Amino acid sequence: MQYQDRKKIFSARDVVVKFNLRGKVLTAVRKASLDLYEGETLAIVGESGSGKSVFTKSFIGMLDKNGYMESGSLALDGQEYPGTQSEKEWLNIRGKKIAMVFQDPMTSLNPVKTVGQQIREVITWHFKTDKETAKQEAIELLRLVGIPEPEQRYKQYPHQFSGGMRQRVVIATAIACKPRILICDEPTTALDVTVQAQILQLIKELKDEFGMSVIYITHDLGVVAHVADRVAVMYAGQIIEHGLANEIFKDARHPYTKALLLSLPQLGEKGRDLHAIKGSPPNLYKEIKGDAFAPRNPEAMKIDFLYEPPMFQVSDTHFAKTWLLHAQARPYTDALDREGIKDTEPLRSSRPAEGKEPPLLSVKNLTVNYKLGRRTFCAVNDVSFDIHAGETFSLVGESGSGKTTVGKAIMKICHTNAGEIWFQGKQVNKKLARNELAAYRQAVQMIFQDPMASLNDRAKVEYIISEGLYNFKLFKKDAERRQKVSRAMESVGLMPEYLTRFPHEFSGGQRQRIGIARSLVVEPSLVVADEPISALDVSIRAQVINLLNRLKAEKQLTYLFIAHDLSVVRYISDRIAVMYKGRLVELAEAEALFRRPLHPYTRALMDAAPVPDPEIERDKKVAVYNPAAHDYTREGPAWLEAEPGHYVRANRAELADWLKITHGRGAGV
Amino acid sequence: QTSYQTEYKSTFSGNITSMNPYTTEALSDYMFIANLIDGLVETDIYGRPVPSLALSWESSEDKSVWTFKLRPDVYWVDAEGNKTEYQVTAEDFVSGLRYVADPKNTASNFSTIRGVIAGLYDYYKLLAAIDDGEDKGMTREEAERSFDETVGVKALDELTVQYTLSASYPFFLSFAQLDLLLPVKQAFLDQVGKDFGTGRDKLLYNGGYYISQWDLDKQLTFSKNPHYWDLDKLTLDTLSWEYVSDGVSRLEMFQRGNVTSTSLTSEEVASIRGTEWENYVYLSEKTATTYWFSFNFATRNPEAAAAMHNVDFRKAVFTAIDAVTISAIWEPEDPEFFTRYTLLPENTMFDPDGVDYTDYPALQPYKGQDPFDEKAARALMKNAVLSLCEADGVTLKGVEACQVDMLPIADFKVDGKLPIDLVFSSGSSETEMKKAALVKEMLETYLGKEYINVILGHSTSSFSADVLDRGNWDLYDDSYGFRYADPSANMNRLISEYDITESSYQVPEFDAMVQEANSKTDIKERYTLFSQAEAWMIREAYVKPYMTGGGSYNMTRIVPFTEPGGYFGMSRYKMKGALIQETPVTARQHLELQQAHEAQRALLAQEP
Amino acid sequence: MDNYSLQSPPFEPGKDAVLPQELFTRAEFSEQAGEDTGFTNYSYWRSTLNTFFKSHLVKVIVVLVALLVLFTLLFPVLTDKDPYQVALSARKWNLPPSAAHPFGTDGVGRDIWARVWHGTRTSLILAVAVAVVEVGIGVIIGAVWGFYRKLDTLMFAIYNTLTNVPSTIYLVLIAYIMKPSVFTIMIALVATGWISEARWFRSRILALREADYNIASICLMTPIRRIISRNVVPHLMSLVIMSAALTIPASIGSEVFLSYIGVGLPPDLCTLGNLVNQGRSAFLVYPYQMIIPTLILCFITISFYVIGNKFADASDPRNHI
Amino acid sequence: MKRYYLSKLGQAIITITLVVLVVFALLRFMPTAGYFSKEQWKDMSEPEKTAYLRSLGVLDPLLVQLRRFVTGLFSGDLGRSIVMYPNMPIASVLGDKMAHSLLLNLLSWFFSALIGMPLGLAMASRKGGLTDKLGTLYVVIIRAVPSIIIHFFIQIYCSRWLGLPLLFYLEQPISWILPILSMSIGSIAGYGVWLRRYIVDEENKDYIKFARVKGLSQRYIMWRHVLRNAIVPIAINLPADFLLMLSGSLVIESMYSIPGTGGMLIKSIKAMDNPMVQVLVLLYGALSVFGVFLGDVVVSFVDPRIKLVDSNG
Ligand SMILES: Nc1ncnc2c1ncn2[C@@H]1O[C@H](COP(=O)(O)OP(=O)(O)OP(=O)(O)O)[C@@H](O)[C@H]1O
Ligand SMILES: Nc1ncnc2c1ncn2[C@@H]1O[C@H](COP(=O)(O)OP(=O)(O)OP(=O)(O)O)[C@@H](O)[C@H]1O
Ligand SMILES: [Mg+2]
Ligand SMILES: [Mg+2]
Repeated sequence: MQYQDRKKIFSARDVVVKFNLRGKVLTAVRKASLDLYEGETLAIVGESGSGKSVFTKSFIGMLDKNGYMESGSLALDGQEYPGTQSEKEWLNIRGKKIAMVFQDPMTSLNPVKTVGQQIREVITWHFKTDKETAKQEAIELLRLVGIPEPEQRYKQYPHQFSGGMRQRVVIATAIACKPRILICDEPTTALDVTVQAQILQLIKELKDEFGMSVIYITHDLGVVAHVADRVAVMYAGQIIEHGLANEIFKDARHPYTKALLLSLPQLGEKGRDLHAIKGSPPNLYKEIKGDAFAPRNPEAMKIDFLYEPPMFQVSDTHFAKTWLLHAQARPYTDALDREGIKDTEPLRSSRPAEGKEPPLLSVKNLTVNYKLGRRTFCAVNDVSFDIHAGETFSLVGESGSGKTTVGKAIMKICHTNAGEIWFQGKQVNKKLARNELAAYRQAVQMIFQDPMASLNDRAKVEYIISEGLYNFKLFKKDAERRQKVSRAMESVGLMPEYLTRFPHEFSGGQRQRIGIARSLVVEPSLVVADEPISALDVSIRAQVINLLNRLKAEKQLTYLFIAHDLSVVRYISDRIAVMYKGRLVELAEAEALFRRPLHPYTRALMDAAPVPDPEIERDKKVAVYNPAAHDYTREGPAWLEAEPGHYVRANRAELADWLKITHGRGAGV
Repeated sequence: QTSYQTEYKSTFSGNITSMNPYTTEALSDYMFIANLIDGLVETDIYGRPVPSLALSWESSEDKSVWTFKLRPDVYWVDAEGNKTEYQVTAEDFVSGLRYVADPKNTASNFSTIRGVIAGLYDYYKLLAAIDDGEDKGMTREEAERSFDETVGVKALDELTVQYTLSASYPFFLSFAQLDLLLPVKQAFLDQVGKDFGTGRDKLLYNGGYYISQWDLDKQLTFSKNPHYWDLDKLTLDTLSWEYVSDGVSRLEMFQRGNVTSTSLTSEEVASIRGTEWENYVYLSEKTATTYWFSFNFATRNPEAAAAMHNVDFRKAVFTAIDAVTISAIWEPEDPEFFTRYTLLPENTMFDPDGVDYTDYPALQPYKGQDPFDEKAARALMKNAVLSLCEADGVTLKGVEACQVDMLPIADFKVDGKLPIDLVFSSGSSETEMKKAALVKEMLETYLGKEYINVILGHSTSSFSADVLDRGNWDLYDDSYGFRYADPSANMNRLISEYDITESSYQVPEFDAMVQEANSKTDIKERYTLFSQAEAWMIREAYVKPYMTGGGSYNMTRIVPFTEPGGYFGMSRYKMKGALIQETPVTARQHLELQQAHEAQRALLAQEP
Repeated sequence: MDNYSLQSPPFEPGKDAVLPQELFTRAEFSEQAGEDTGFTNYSYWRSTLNTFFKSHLVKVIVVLVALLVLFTLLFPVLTDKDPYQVALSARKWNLPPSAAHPFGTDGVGRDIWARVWHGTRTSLILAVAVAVVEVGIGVIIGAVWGFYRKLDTLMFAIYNTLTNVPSTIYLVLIAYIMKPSVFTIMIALVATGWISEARWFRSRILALREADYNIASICLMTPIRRIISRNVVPHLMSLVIMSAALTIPASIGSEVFLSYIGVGLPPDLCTLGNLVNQGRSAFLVYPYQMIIPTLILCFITISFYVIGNKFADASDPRNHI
Repeated sequence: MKRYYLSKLGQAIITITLVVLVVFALLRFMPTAGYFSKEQWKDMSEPEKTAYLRSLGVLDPLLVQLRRFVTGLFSGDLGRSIVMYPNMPIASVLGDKMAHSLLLNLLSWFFSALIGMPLGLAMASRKGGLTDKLGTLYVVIIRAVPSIIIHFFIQIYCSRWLGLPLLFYLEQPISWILPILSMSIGSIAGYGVWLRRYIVDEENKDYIKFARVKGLSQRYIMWRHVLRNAIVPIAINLPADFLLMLSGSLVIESMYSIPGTGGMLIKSIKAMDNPMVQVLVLLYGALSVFGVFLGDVVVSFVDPRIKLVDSNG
């Protein structure tokens, strides 16, 4: 279909949104423009803080009280409506014409009203339908979004629904008035990959059924590939490039888009650094001159620092805002093309010496129970694995499967109810003498998920990094400590001058690097990294992954890497264990696992993980893992070795079946 | 003729603790009891004893046995004003005393009569000892049964009651008006038990009124007893009291006509100055209560202890206290009004010749003579210092430096040198604190800061616990009511042994004088000896009387001198005969009536 | 990064199509600059103070309070007027304000000007001491309580008992055991107040305790003591200041109440509570005896209340981005 | 559920027992001399003093006293007052007084909710506006100025300007106005400021934003979504507030001479009326503990999320 032929139903022009914040003015959206065509799904991608949410919120007057749309125009069906309407006028647009779904389904519903009431009220409000009819419509909507037994569910409260179900309810509410446009603001970020796939599917179906246009906001390029007809890339409050999904993924023009795609770990080659984007996203308080991305772009031209580029047209549907497309930049781009994409550096391999030495860490039949009121909840159930010195061992699984708990148990910051943990031939999950504990603590360190939460904001970076040195008395003279600290800073790519700053003066990626420096300065041998990149912006994930890989080689580290994102895991790990509801279901060499995933849960997980390629994603069907499908009546499951080094939790019968199904199956990527 | 109102309206503050006639504490309680229950004798408007439930009485030659003939056909009434089956009999008076004599019943004021009625105190102590678990060779029941033989009260017949006293008491009639000698019906007492007096139906009435309404801490109403023996004299139909806790509103209530009379603080008087209300303010009569200062000879403060035994020091302190200025706290306009420099009150006791006790020659140098003298005080102080100090003139003889613990009211160091530290203890009401501040200032200014340093100790919770029980004072300000018409009422309480001031002094001379005075039955002789003893006490500076009690600014609608008069007993609280006029009594009217009344009384006093 | 001068005009597409070719060459790349784009020189305290002092009301109040505090603290040095100096002549009692006695004299001729400032001084010292001690104890105990779950049973028993026993009981008892004094009343107020503060801080600390940076410190074997002092308490500093500021009017209020019921304070001591209550009885005739201390008292309480609340607003991390 | 109630009840009983024991022990520290007035202390001889103390029951050993108190309680006898209302049964004294306190408190509670809630609502919905500013000024003054002073001025001036009675009379409803006004003036501010705070908190929540996105009007959202949630934290305290009304108000009741329970505790402590203190402490303790418990129950009705399970702090 020709895109130009489609009807344009919405357009935003030169929108500028500012916020008053504690006396300063912050420009969140800087002259962003956007068109939306009938029946399409437009994905807006961009990292955190780039203004995606603010931009789209301004379409329906939902800016926070301290924000205002300074200039720009909005038009729906060719009819312009000013962005600064009275609350009353917005009511005609919201819900009825443009609906929105937020990121967190846990907080989007009023906890004290039934789900049914909350859907019904939209219908009665907008169409003045009588209650009974509205109720029927609401039940119908619940059925439509795939909620079983909608009549019963209608009467229930939000807390009785799971996250995915709640997001379905939210979507049902949003589409209750059959809006023209549905804005989905990262509707799946808070959900598991497997659930995410289902929600994406649902949105696709509903779009077709209702003939809506969808604006889909995300920072996950994989998701984009899955849902989007067209993609707009946002950076520092501007749309810097937009075009059809294929055009963006295959023919990106803006250096930021290009770099972003290159840095995806899915594209990474084991044993080589990822393509990383340097630096960190700009601070919106400051005036941004020229191309906002220029300071981070090693190939930036002088003009990028000077003038803001205009939007250049690449094709009928593809536009990019970069000077590289200017006619005069031809010589420069040609030169760049000749250079080609520079290959990244190879990593020094530190593959462990296989099997000979005893494992560095050995977890045997670990069980951890939590008390929830009077019930006990088994977060980790009979988990065993070994980690050998020098390897990267990954633990994957959906949220709540107990990965973090395993990590914490190893770190000795959580109790263990049964099982043993051995480290370097000593059992550690028992009361240790002070010096033993100190030795263990020094040898095993942790890297945390959320860089915002893992640094103490009230201490200087110097203290934060020195903390371990003080506690383990790793220096003789203070000068020695200072030297160690500076070296740690340098090793994570930060300047020693930053030592006197406080953590809040750093961006997320920098903070994560400080966290890494803090752990590594005490020279541990095992590092537990609990989702160290999942809270980071897409543009800086690669930095951190590279850093972790490089440090591992340099310092002969062993990693226990916890993640829920298979794409990263595949790139980084030597061996992978898959966890489901507190149990290990599969464990194998990374490549072996991807080549031949056996357990249906592993397979579902792999299927669900979105791949940044529209062609693959477009007609992907997602298999849902159904734990009830196992037939354990005759024989209970056991930890079986399917192939050498490849373990799976199954009974013999089903294992045989799985081996048949997966025979010769290639990896999805 | 002027028409009079028939309702008396008043207020009360604090809680009415009980209507048990024997355990009353506060003056307001007397007000209630007096109108509910009659005793043997009452007083007329001039304060002279007249028959009440006793129609007549006689005493033995030595005034130690008194026999009262009761009025017949008087019945107890209940809380609805109905006559009960119970007649008032002689046995009721015996029951009353029996009740009082039982330590379990904790009659207040027991001390007033414990020594008067023969055998009473021994009986009390016997029961108390048994309660304490001491072995007295008998059970409590047996001991109780001994009452009739051992205690000096007897029902000779149904309407004759006889009191046998421990000694000669020519003034026993003023005892006969006391709450402790009120009658009670034993049968009723047995029936209500512990509840006696705790509710309006937990009491029987034989007085002018019965309690017709009693809302705890809010409202109390008395209605006229239709079966009262002296019904004609009851001018008022109802007496009512309302709970008011704040002084400010009471004046306002009077102005709005919500109360019949009120007292005013000097500030309130100032606030109505210039308004019509000013005309109604008069100073009420002084009472028989006297305020005095005294020392604590058993103090733990060694400096004060040493100084106190020096008579010059005591005199110096007492001479430096300016009573006129102190009473200005209450009455800034006419402070002299309240001063009194004798221990016993004037205008209360007259010898058969009509001579006032305080006019006896021994008291001449003191009555009406303000002893305050700045110069003399200073001179006395210097004298005292000379004999108290070592040659260096600052070190006190025989006094070691030490820490004096008078917690919770004071805690300080003494150095054994001048100035002498002296703890003045007082309560924490506003006026008491003002007074204390003044006394401190006076002593330090007039005697010199180099000689004396007054430490103020204010008791905030319980004076008995904070000060008296622990002996936490050097100097304090004390007051006594006067309970019956004889100097012994106060003098007996001042002897070394009795030591009512808790002063721990030894005054054998005084003791001897009092003992001698007590032995006289002739009034003139008694008065002469007592007045000499009193003069000795004042001269030796053991006590310093300085102010009268009572006497406050008042406004009232009650026509003055229509109620029973007198200084003692319950009668003066009776509302019998009171006339209440529409408009408040003006000061002028009050003055005129007062003069007329006094003239009349003087006239009556002349009568044989 | 500023290789190019700022004077150059902004580019407007279309206006002039040809740009200097020189601009289309590679610019020097500095990793440092890339890192620095994200730099904010935000500081929590600076930002808090900036917002706090943004309001003119706050500026005025802070200045006035500072002056008042300074004046009352220095008062005994500035003047030799004795607040306890009684006049032995009744004519000098209850004088209205005049040159000699700016606020008049009271019922026994004491100078109200001197009394009021001494009273303010005592009350302020008392209130500040109570605030500091109470909040101090609250933070420390709250921190320990928050970190040691085992203390819960004990501490909740103490909490329930203390909050359910009317504080008057302690006050009366303390008054029996100790001499009524500023110190006594401080002990009494602290004795009843610390537990609520501790509980409040405990709940804050529970939220902070599970923070990743504390877990990181545990992994690095930082002793609990140092975790509390370096990680936790600094985060509570703004709350500490706020609750101290809010405790001040509360303590002054308690002092007025306690002197109303006549417990704890030496009744002849100059404090605002005593002055107000003494002035109350004379209010109808000599209104100034009550109004002057009342005004000062209200000024202090309102000021600290406003300061506390504004500070709470300014320091609330939710208002910081 | 039943288990939950029982365990809560058990905790409550333990707390109250502890409180009563502590108070009981504390009271026995008081010097017995405090039972005598200055006059009594001087007039009474030793045997009289002893007899007096014995009659008050304070000479018995601690355990005997405790047993007497406890057995009395279990047989439904609260005992008799010893000092304040000698020999009067405490139950009947308190019964009368509580009726008064309850009447006035109920009215003032009604009145303050009636004014305070709309005030909070108005302040929250016009946040930053004039209503909000005036409301805040009011709250600041009420919160910061000691209540005694405020009550004092209300009594003096309002009674004069409005010509209202100075004291409270049960029969004259017009005389209830000032005490109720005094009682409400603080709680109006309380309700106002808390409701405002809760509303503002709620308004920042995602589900309110989502409701706005649905196109519902501000008004509708306020009434159907925000209020319902903002009431929850207020509802928690309602039962406790309600029950503690029985304890009256010291200052106001004394100013207007209301024969309520206000100040009973303080007075009886100062008077050392031990049986009275014990009963009051027991009562107030029980009321507040029970109030908290009822609060949980009430909230479990208002808020469907809350199922009554154990939670501490
Ligand atoms: N109410 C507000 N007040 C001040 N600044 C705000 C406000 N809301 C958003 N901002 C700022 O605007 C910028 C853009 O925010 P926005 O939420 O649109 O980012 P986003 O691209 O949606 O990021 P994310 O992926 O984290 O949702 C951010 O820097 C943010 O700090
Ligand atoms: N302190 C705790 N008390 C009670 N339950 C807990 C506690 N910590 C974790 N859990 C529960 O244990 C289960 C496993 O938690 P864990 O954090 O290990 O999961 P996870 O796999 O790391 O999930 P995620 O990907 O969300 O981090 C979850 O259901 C969680 O709710
Ligand atoms: Mg967003
Ligand atoms: Mg986790």
